[in-house]
Amino acid sequence: MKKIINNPADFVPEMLDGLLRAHPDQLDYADELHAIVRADSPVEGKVALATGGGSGHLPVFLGYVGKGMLDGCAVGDVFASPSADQMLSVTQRIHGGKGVVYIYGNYGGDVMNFDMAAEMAEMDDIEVRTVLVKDDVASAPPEEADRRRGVAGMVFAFKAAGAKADMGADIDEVVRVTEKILANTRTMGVALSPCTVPLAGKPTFTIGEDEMEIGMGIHGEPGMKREKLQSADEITTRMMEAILADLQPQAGDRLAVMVNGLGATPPEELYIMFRKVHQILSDREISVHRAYVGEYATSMEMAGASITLCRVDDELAELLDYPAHTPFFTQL
Amino acid sequence: MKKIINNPADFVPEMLDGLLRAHPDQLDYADELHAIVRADSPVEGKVALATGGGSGHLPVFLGYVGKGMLDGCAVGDVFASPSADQMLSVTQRIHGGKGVVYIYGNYGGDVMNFDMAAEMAEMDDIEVRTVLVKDDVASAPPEEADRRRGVAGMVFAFKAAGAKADMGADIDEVVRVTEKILANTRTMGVALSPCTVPLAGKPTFTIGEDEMEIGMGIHGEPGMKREKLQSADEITTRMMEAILADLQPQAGDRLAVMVNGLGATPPEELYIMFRKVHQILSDREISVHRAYVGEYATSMEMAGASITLCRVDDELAELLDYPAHTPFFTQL
Amino acid sequence: MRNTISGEAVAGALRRGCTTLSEQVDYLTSLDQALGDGDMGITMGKIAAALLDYVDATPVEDIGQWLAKAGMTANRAGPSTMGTLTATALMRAGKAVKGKNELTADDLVAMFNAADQGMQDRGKAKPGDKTIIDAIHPAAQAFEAAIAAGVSPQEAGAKALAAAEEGRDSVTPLRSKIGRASWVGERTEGKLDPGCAMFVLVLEAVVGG
Amino acid sequence: MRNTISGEAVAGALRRGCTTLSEQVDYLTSLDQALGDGDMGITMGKIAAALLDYVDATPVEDIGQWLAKAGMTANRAGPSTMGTLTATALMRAGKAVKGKNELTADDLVAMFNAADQGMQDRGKAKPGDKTIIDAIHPAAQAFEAAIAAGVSPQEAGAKALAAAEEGRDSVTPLRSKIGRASWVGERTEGKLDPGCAMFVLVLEAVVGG
Ligand SMILES: Nc1ncnc2c1ncn2[C@@H]1O[C@H](COP(=O)(O)OP(=O)(O)O)[C@@H](O)[C@H]1O
Ligand SMILES: Nc1ncnc2c1ncn2[C@@H]1O[C@H](COP(=O)(O)OP(=O)(O)O)[C@@H](O)[C@H]1O
Ligand SMILES: [Mg+2]
Ligand SMILES: [Mg+2]
Ligand SMILES: [Mg+2]
Ligand SMILES: [Mg+2]
Repeated sequence: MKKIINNPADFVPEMLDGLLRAHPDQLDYADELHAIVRADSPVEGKVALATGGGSGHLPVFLGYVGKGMLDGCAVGDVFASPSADQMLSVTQRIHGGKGVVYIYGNYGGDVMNFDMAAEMAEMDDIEVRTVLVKDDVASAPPEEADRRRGVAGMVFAFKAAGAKADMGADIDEVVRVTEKILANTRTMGVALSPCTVPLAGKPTFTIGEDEMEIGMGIHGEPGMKREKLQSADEITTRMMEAILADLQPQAGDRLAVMVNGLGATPPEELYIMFRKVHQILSDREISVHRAYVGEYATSMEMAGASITLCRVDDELAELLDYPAHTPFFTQL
Repeated sequence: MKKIINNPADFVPEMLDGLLRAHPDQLDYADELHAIVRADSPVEGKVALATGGGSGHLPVFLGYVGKGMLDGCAVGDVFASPSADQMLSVTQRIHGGKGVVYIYGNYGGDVMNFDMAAEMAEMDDIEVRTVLVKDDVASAPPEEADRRRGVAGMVFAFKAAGAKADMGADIDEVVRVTEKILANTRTMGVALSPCTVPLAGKPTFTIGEDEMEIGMGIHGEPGMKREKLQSADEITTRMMEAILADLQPQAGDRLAVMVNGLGATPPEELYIMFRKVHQILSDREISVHRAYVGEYATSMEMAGASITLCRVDDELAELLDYPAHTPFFTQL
Repeated sequence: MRNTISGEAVAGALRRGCTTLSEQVDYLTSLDQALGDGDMGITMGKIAAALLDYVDATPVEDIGQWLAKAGMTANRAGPSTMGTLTATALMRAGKAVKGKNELTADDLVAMFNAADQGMQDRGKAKPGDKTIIDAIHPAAQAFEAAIAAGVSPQEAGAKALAAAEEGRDSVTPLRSKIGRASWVGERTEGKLDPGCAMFVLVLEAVVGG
Repeated sequence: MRNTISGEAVAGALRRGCTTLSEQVDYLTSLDQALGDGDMGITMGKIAAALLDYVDATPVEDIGQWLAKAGMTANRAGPSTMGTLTATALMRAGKAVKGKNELTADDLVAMFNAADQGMQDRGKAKPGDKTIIDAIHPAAQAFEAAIAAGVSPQEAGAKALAAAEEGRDSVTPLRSKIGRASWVGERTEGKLDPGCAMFVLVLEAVVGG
C-alpha cells in the first residue's frame, strides 16, 4: 500500500506535530510530543483518565482525549507500546487530585509499561487504578476471557468512564462503571487486506483476492482463521453469531452498536453491515439504543470491519448519551 | 479491492436502508429511499437546501443532511447522477415556504437533472435557486473556471449556506453567502490508488506501485498527470502551490483548511500533510481559522487526499463556526 | 403498400438498440474508464434493461407519447450524463411525432433532428467538443439530406451510420472539451469518445434491422 | 592474572549483541509478521541503535549502574513487549551486580538468573507458553550448572547457547499461549517463536566474542 509520508521514522512525531497544529485549543503535550493531554489539563477535582498504546489506530487512542472522555494519552510508535516514562508524564500532568484511571487494551507491552508507570506514579502519591479492555471474542474462548485483546469496544469504556468522571464521581465509581460497561461489551472483526507498518515497508500479511481473515485484531496481524470471502450479510451473520453467543442478550434488552471500519473499507459498506445487524437484532426483539457507524478504531489502511455490541441499562445508557467533545468524536 | 457487499446492484439501496435504521431520529426519506431528507422536514419558514449526486462519496452528499446544514439529498447510484424525479421529491418534501437552494457539484449529469427538477418545481410554485460548486483547481485553468468540477470544497458551501438558512435569512442572502464562500474556496487532490465501482467490478484505473495521479477528482477517475510518488512534504507543497497561485491569499489573511482523505489513506497521513500545510501558511503569515482533517468527501476505497483552502472574513468565519449536527458531521 | 413505418417497427428498432447496448456494457465501461469515470456502460445497461421491459409491457399506439414515456423511463433508470441525454433524445423525438400512429420518412427526419437538438439544448456541448454530438449531429444531417434526395429510409440510415462513424473518428485525435473527460486533459487525445462509440453501435443496430 | 570480567568486556559483549540485532532487523520482522504484528524487528533495531550510542557515550565504572541505565535507555527506545522485557533484563542484571567494577563467574550466574527471573516477573509467562522464557530460562540454568561444575565462563556460555537453541526448538511445534501470537491460534504451531530466535542470536554474539 502506498503512503503519503516522509521519512518513515518520522511518521509518529510528524503526525503528532500536525495534530497539535490542527487542534491547539483542544490538545497539548506533556514533556514530549508523545504524551498528549487535554489543553486544559489538569482538570482540578476530577478523576483523570489516561490511555495509551501504539499509533496507527486513529481515532484510537489519542483521538478520544477531550471533554467528556479522556484526559491524556501516551503515544507509542506504530503498533508499539509507549514507554513507562511517557505514561508517567501523562499521569503527572493530568492528575487533578482525585486519582488517575488507566484504561487501555490488553497487550503485553502496554500492560508491562503501564504497570511500571503506575509503580512510579504511586511514589508521587498519585492513586492509579487500571481497567484493561478485553472485548475481542475472537482472541480467546470465554473460559480464557482474561487473555482476550482490547479492540473497538474500548471506545465505549472511554465514553462511559469519561462521562462519569465529568459528572464528578470519585475514582471507585469511575472504575465501577468502566468495568461494568466492559463486562457488557463484545467485539469481533474481519479483515480483507493487510496494512503496512511504515518502517517495515511491507504488508503485515498476504491474502488472496478471494479470501478474508475472520477474527483479526487491530494491529495488522492475521486473524484466527482464513476463509473464502463471503457476502456482507453472511460475514455479518457470522460475526453476530459469535458475539451473541458470548454476550447472550435477551429479548427486550437494549444494545449500543458499533460497526467500525478498519481503514480502507468505506462507510457505505459499514451501513450495509449495520442493516444486517439491525435485522438480526430486530428478529430477536433486541433494540438498538444508539448506533455508531464509522471509523472508531482502525489499522491504518487495512480493509475490514468490526462489530461491537454493548448491553446497556439506564445507567450505562445515560453515560453513553452524555455529551463529549474531542477532535475526533463530538456528541451533543 | 475487496468489498463487504451483497449483490452489487443492491449496494446503494442497502446502504440507504442501513443509514435510515442507524439514524431514525435524524433522517427520513421522501417517496423513495433515494430521496433522503431531515426527519423534521419541512422546517417551516426556513430556506431549504438540497444537494444530490452519485453515491460512493460518504459523507458527501447525504452525510451533510441535518440541522445547521442541508435539508435533503437526492441519491444516485455509485458515481452516477440521481434522476430529476428524485430531486423533485426531495424539493417538494423539504420546501418550508421560503424557497429551495440547490447546491451541488458541477457534473454534466447532475446539472441536467437538477435543471429538469427545477423546471418541474417551478410549476409547483416553489422558488428554486442553484449554486454550482466548482472548487477543483486541477480540472481547468483559471480562465475556464466555469468548467471546474466540484469536490471537497462543497462542504464549506453546505456549512455556510446551512448556517445562514438556520439563522433565518431569506433565499437571496443564502445564495449570496454560498456564492461568496465558494468564490473563496479552492481544492486540489492527489490519488495513490484507484477504486472499484461495485457493478463494474474492476478498478477505475491501474497505477504503478511508485506512481501517483496529481489532480484527480472524487469519482475514481484518473487525474491530470501521472508522476512518480513523492514524499508527503513534496506532495503537499505541490498542491499548496497550485491552490495558493489560484486563490492568492495575502499575509494577514485567515483561512479555513480542510485536509480530506479519499478513503484508504489513514488520518495519520492526513495530519502529516496538515503539518506541512500549516508550515507553508505560517511562512506566509497566513493564519488558520479552523482545521478540518479527516474524511469529508471520499471515493470509496481510493487512497489519496485533497487540500481545500477557504479564505474567510468575519461573516464567513461566523457561518463556519455556527453549530451543525448531522449523522456524519457535528460541530458545537 | 404505403411506405410508412409502423409503431411495431419503432418498437423493434428500440429493442434492437437496447439489445446491443446490453451486449456492449463491458466495452462501454472500458472506454469510459479510459477517459471518464467508468460508469457509462453500467448506466446504459440499466437503461437498456428498463427500456426492454418497457417495450415488452407497453403496446405502441401514439408513437410520440410512447417514445416520450420511454424517455422518462430511461431518466429514472440511469440519470447519468449519457442517460439523461438519451432520455432527452427520446422525449424530444416523441414530441416531434406526437399523436401519430405511423411515421413517414419526413417524420423520421424530424425525430432525428429533434433528438440531436434536444441533446445539444440539454448538454450545451458544441460540435468539436468531443461528445456524442459529434456523432449524432452529422448523422442527423446526413439522414435529412439522403431523404431529401429521395432514397429510402433504409438507405438513408446507412448514410447516417457512415456519417456517425466519420464524426466519431474525426474527434478521436482531439482533446475532450466538456464533461468528466475534459478534466483528464491531454490524455484524452487519441482515445475514442465513449458517447460517440455508443451512438454508432446503437444506430448500427437500429438501421441494421 | 585473575579470572574476572572487566567493565570493558561487558560493554564489548553488549556491543556485539546489539550489532547482531541491528543486522537481523529484517529477519526478526519477518518472524514476527508470521505470528505477531511484525514490529519486533523494528523495535529491537531501535533499541540496538540506542544502546550502541549509549555504549559509545558512557564509560563503564559501576557495572551494575551502567547496565541499569542501559535498561532505561532500552525502555525509552523501544517499549514493546520484547523491548520492555529486554529493558527489564538489563535493569535486573545490573541490580544483581550493583557497585561492582569487575565481575566473577558467580556474578555472571547471578546476572543471568536475575535477567531470567526479571523477564518472568514482568511478563508473567511460564515455561512452555512459547516465549523468550523458553530460551533464556534453560540457558540460565545450563550456565549456572556449568559454572558450578567448574568450567570457564567461555565454555559455560557455549553450553548456555546450546540449551537456548534446544529450548527454542522444543517450543516451535507448540501453540503460542501468551501475547499477540496467542491470538493467531493454531497457525502458530510449527513456527519459530521470534523472541526465542532473537535470544539465541544475541547470546551467540555475546558468548562468541
Ligand atoms: N455536455 C455534454 N453534452 C453532450 N454529450 C456529453 C456531454 N458531456 C459528456 N457527454 C458525452 O457523455 C459521454 C460520457 O457519458 P457518461 O459516462 O454518462 O458521463 P458522466 O460519467 O460524466 O456522467 C462522453 O463520452 C460524451 O460523449
Ligand atoms: N508475556 C510475555 N513474557 C515473555 N515473553 C513474551 C511475552 N509475550 C510475548 N513474549 C515474547 O515476545 C515476542 C514478541 O515480541 P514483540 O513483537 O515485542 O511483542 P508484541 O508485538 O506483542 O508487543 C514473542 O515472540 C515472545 O517470545
Ligand atoms: Mg507490538
Ligand atoms: Mg476510510
Ligand atoms: Mg462516465
Ligand atoms: Mg510483535
